[in-house]
Amino acid sequence: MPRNFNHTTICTIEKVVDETPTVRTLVFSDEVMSNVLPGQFAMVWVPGINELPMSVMISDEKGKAAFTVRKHGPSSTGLFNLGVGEQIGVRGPYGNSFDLKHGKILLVGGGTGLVPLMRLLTFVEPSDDVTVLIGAKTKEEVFFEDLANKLLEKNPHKVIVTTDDGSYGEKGFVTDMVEKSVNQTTFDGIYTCGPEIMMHKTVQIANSKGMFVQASLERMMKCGVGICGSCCVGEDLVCKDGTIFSGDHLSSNKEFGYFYRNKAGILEKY
Amino acid sequence: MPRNFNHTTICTIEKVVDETPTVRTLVFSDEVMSNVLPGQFAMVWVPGINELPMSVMISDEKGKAAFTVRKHGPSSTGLFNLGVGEQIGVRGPYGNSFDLKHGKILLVGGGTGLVPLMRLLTFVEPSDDVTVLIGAKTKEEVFFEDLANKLLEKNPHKVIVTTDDGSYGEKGFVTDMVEKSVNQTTFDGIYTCGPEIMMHKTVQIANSKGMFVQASLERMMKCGVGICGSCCVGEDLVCKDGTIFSGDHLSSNKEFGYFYRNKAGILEKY
Amino acid sequence: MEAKLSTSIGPIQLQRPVMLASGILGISLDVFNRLYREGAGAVVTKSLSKEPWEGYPNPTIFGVKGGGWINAVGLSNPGASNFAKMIEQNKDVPIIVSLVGSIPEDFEFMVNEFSNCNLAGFELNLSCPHVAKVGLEVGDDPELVKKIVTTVKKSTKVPVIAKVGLGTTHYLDTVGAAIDSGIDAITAINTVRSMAIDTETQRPILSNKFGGLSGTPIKPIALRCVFEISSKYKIPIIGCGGISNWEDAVEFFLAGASAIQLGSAVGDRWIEVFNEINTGILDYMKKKGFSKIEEMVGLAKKF
Amino acid sequence: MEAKLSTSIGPIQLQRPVMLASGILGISLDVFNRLYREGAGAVVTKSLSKEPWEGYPNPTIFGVKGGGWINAVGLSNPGASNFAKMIEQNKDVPIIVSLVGSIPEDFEFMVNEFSNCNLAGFELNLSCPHVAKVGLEVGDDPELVKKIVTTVKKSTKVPVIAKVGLGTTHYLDTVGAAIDSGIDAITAINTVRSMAIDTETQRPILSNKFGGLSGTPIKPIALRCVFEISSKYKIPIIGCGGISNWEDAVEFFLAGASAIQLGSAVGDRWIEVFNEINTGILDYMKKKGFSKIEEMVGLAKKF
Ligand SMILES: Cc1cc2nc3c(=O)[nH]c(=O)nc-3n(C[C@H](O)[C@H](O)[C@H](O)COP(=O)(O)OP(=O)(O)OC[C@H]3O[C@@H](n4cnc5c(N)ncnc54)[C@H](O)[C@@H]3O)c2cc1C
Ligand SMILES: Cc1cc2nc3c(=O)[nH]c(=O)nc-3n(C[C@H](O)[C@H](O)[C@H](O)COP(=O)(O)OP(=O)(O)OC[C@H]3O[C@@H](n4cnc5c(N)ncnc54)[C@H](O)[C@@H]3O)c2cc1C
Ligand SMILES: Cc1cc2nc3c(=O)[nH]c(=O)nc-3n(C[C@H](O)[C@H](O)[C@H](O)COP(=O)(O)O)c2cc1C
Ligand SMILES: Cc1cc2nc3c(=O)[nH]c(=O)nc-3n(C[C@H](O)[C@H](O)[C@H](O)COP(=O)(O)O)c2cc1C
Ligand code: FES
Ligand code: FES
Repeated sequence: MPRNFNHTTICTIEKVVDETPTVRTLVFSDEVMSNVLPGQFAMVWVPGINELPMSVMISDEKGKAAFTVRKHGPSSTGLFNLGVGEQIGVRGPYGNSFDLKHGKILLVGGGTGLVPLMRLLTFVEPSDDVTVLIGAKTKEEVFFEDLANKLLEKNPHKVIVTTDDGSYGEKGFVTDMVEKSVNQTTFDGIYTCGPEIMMHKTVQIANSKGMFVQASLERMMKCGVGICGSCCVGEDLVCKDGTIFSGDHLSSNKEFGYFYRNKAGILEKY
Repeated sequence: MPRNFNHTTICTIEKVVDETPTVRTLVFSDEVMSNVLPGQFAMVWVPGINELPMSVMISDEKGKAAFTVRKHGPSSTGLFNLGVGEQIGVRGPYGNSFDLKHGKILLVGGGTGLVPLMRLLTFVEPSDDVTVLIGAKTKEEVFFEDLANKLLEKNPHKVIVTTDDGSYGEKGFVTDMVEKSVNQTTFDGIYTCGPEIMMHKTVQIANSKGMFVQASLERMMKCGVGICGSCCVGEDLVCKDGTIFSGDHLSSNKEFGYFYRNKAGILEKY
Repeated sequence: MEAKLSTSIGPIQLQRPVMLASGILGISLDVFNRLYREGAGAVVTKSLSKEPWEGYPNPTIFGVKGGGWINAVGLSNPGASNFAKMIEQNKDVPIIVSLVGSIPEDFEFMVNEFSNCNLAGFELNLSCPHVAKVGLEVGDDPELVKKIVTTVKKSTKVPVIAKVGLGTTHYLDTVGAAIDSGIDAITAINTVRSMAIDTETQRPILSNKFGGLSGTPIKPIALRCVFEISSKYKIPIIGCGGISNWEDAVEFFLAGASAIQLGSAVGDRWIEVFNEINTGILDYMKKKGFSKIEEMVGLAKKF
Repeated sequence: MEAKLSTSIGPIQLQRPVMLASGILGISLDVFNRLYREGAGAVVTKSLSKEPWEGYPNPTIFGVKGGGWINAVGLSNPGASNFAKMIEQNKDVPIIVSLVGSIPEDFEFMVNEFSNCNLAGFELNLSCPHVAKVGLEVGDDPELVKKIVTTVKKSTKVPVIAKVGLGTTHYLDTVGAAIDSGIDAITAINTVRSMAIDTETQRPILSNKFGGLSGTPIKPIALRCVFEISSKYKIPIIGCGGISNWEDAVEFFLAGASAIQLGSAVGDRWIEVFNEINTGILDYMKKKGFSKIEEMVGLAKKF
């Protein structure tokens, strides 16, 4: 029987990499997941614990993929705690993907929001001039800086880290750096993934400059396939219409940047 | 949704040809049925009446197929009585197909058993030397003689009709003519379809001469797909293992030529 | 001859016969507006309870290898009162509010919460197969069904539909009880209680173990129920279960349904599916010479 | 470690856990011999009645567009007495004779007809969903089930299995009634009552209108039933319904079945399917370190 992408496929964790004290990358073999488009996600079953939406992380080995997870509530902690040889279930890939422009590119990521951006970097052309902005609270939460530099080895590029407390890289919010960058350079494409406030600000800045921008949204997800409705934001369903939306579309969405729905589906303020 | 061959597809009868007072050919358009292998059959739904197994008859028009039905009990009479514009359902094609040898070929058919043989004729190569024996009770039951001649136009060939009462062609049983033919010629392949007694005799004759022979069997069929068991003959299921069986296989089948099962599945003598 | 897609389900008039089923994308007015604009004749909300419910932990749904879905979302919902507030602004969309509860008082309370809303109907969920004390556990008790329907009918002038499914008693008795108590229409069917086990980890996949099967696998079962209900009772029926194209929809009309609902097909084919099916039905009607949906309803029963 | 496919279903010992389901190719001893040779652990006959039955006119079966089959063969069969004569010569094959009837006396008569046959068991069909007065109409009446099982158990020393399905009462009550009356094992489930309508001719496709759904669509439902039965009762279970590969088979073992039956898969994949599934199960057992089927049975219940 051909693989049904909506049925969970069991994968065994082959390698665990500590990125920071609270972020780990779990590597596994799976042809389908190794070939997803940048921005696509999977529903990841942690048997006995929960199932979470996770962006699919790249791996440097062929036929492999990974998840980079931040330990947070019980579900993500369950995934975080898995060791080599333990099993997870994956279904998907789901969602659309970034529409990569060429020329001058700006990537703005925070935390595990960097995951889809790393995959996006594997799609740039050698002539693209790429700036990556990585935002973190503090030095020990910074990760993927080296990876970004390595992936951009052959490109004209800059990888700039900002920390809120100034313990590493530039001090300040990453969105301050976005502001600065767009004032200096006209970007052909801006791509952002991370905390919604950061994405909202980035989209506002880009929109005000008339630059092409896309953000990858996060919402509570039960099904991942456009059935349950839990991921709605305004009239959009993040899992199916997104997760990636363009700046012009987002500018007319009343909920983006302000509201999300909790597990019961009640609208709450960010 | 791609066509499910096991679900009935509705077709409209476009032409009706009277072959004899009790045999008619009903032509309809259907890409799948027009391309079946020689010997394959369909389950034909006559809405409100019954569903019958029918060999798929050729049509001279591309994309079309036909059924040639003899009016017998209520089901076949129901099909026989349909006119142009009326609808039938077809599912299939089902069953295996003749393994056509090349060189000297003998076809032995009786009644609507000629249907799969006519399709087989469309597969002969110009160099094949083909003899067609058509058996009938009496002159007015003879059909497909002209068609056979036409299909073999480019081949060295003979079409010989026998009638039990001698009212047309050679007088006698068609199996007498089989006997005669195999004594004169060493055939590379013998193919028979029609009344079981005729096929049984033909297979016996061919086997005794060590010539390759295949017969297309008929049994009560409910499902056509190897589920219901109604078509069993010995340990073979006609719909799935057949309908076409080779002479050597048939020689070890205790029921072929002697027994069949009625609608309740009780073994009866021919 | 002109063919029209409008239909009536007893007192409910719809411009188009293809509705959104309960629990599918059904928690936001913005989404309802979009679905209506994109072809849905009406939308049924997620089943609402007296209090907000978080539902079960994930996994709550997954695709069955052989087709279809199994879900045990656990009726997560924002609660009737929150929801009523949200849809008070509704003007255009025929919204049918689905309600779930255990006793007549639950339903009475919830119906009253919606008194300021512009609704096309209520749908009583008597058939969710995977949450204790509500849904099927109510539907399986025809006496309780009578009490609930009677109470709800007394509390509102809005048309009331009962949604039934396959439980542990005869669903036709549940239908009968609802009809005796004045129900306006029946939706048939809900998901069918099911499960799946992962052979690698050797455990049930859903956090709730059991869930409801939806999608193409249940179509033949749902169609049978619609045919049985329409053969036994004179009551408007909304067909639901495994409908994924116009042909399925027409089968349900021929079996006796006056409208149909789409659930899983929305996920499988996305929101375009409403207009695809509307168009398919219309083409079929033109080809066969029907001018109204009504003319098709129940035709297969004459054989 | 060595892994073995042998299994026991209460008093029934089988070399292989994959059986042929009733009604599938089940009318000829020659075919039984072939199936046994090709990997079936046991064969269940077509359900036999006191008198020969012709069954319904065609169409009696067809493939559902979305997958699976709907059949209403109408229990055509040569009758118990004719059949008993045919299988008197059986030596090797574990044959389980399926019986269908309306009253205890029907079953008693038939059981006695087989007194000269070498049988592995009887299976009482309490669950055919499309023939009046037998099958589900019997299974839906737990009191009648008690009488029938008690009578049959008194009439024979051969193990007796009850085959249940989804009817209009709770199948778990039917299971309970059968267990109370001394049944040796349960087969779950039969086909699920369904229908299909042709939109071109606007009529039901099967001559009987209603039929039973089998094949992949019903697997999640059947699995749920096996899990429910094994959770509620201590009784050997044979899983049946939509099994088409070794993974499905293992799911049923994990849910609590000691053996499984194949129906539709035989048509879909032909007779090779028995050995394909046997081999798949064996490979799985080796990989997971199971030496006996028994060790897997019901493992999913511990979560
Ligand atoms: C498309 C997408 C991609 C994601 N990619 C990553 C990633 O690569 N790395 C990473 O660490 N996290 C990612 N997340 C967030 C992740 O799914 C969890 O939400 C997050 O880890 C918090 O989980 P928790 O442990 O607090 O959940 P718990 O508090 O244990 O919550 C239980 C349930 O709620 C769900 N949930 C809670 N918050 C959210 C939320 N904001 N969005 C969606 N579901 C939620 C969880 O999935 C889980 O099913 C992604 C989310 C989305 C929607
Ligand atoms: C593979 C195959 C191909 C056939 N091809 C043709 C053909 O091209 N033209 C043609 O005229 N006939 C053909 N037949 C025979 C045809 O299916 C009917 O059996 C025959 O027409 C007699 O039908 P009836 O009207 O007497 O059926 P009724 O007496 O009305 O019987 C009702 C049912 O019994 C079935 N039935 C009765 N006898 C047989 C039988 N011997 N074999 C199978 N089913 C039976 C019918 O299909 C029908 O479902 C074929 C049969 C098979 C098995
Ligand atoms: C994820 C999901 C959630 C559902 N939630 C509800 C619900 O809250 N109330 C309800 O009555 N039915 C609910 N259903 C059942 C659907 O409304 C519908 O009856 C069922 O899915 C069959 O239709 P389908 O095959 O078109 O999906 C839900 C179904 C799914 C798949
Ligand atoms: C054509 C057909 C005939 C059947 N006849 C019987 C029968 O006589 N007795 C019975 O108990 N079950 C009968 N069944 C039900 C099967 O034994 C089995 O329970 C059902 O098909 C589900 O299994 P499957 O999904 O593997 O086919 C029949 C099924 C089919 C498809
Ligand atoms: S997660 Fe269910 S609709 Fe998006
Ligand atoms: S016709 Fe049913 S098995 Fe051959």
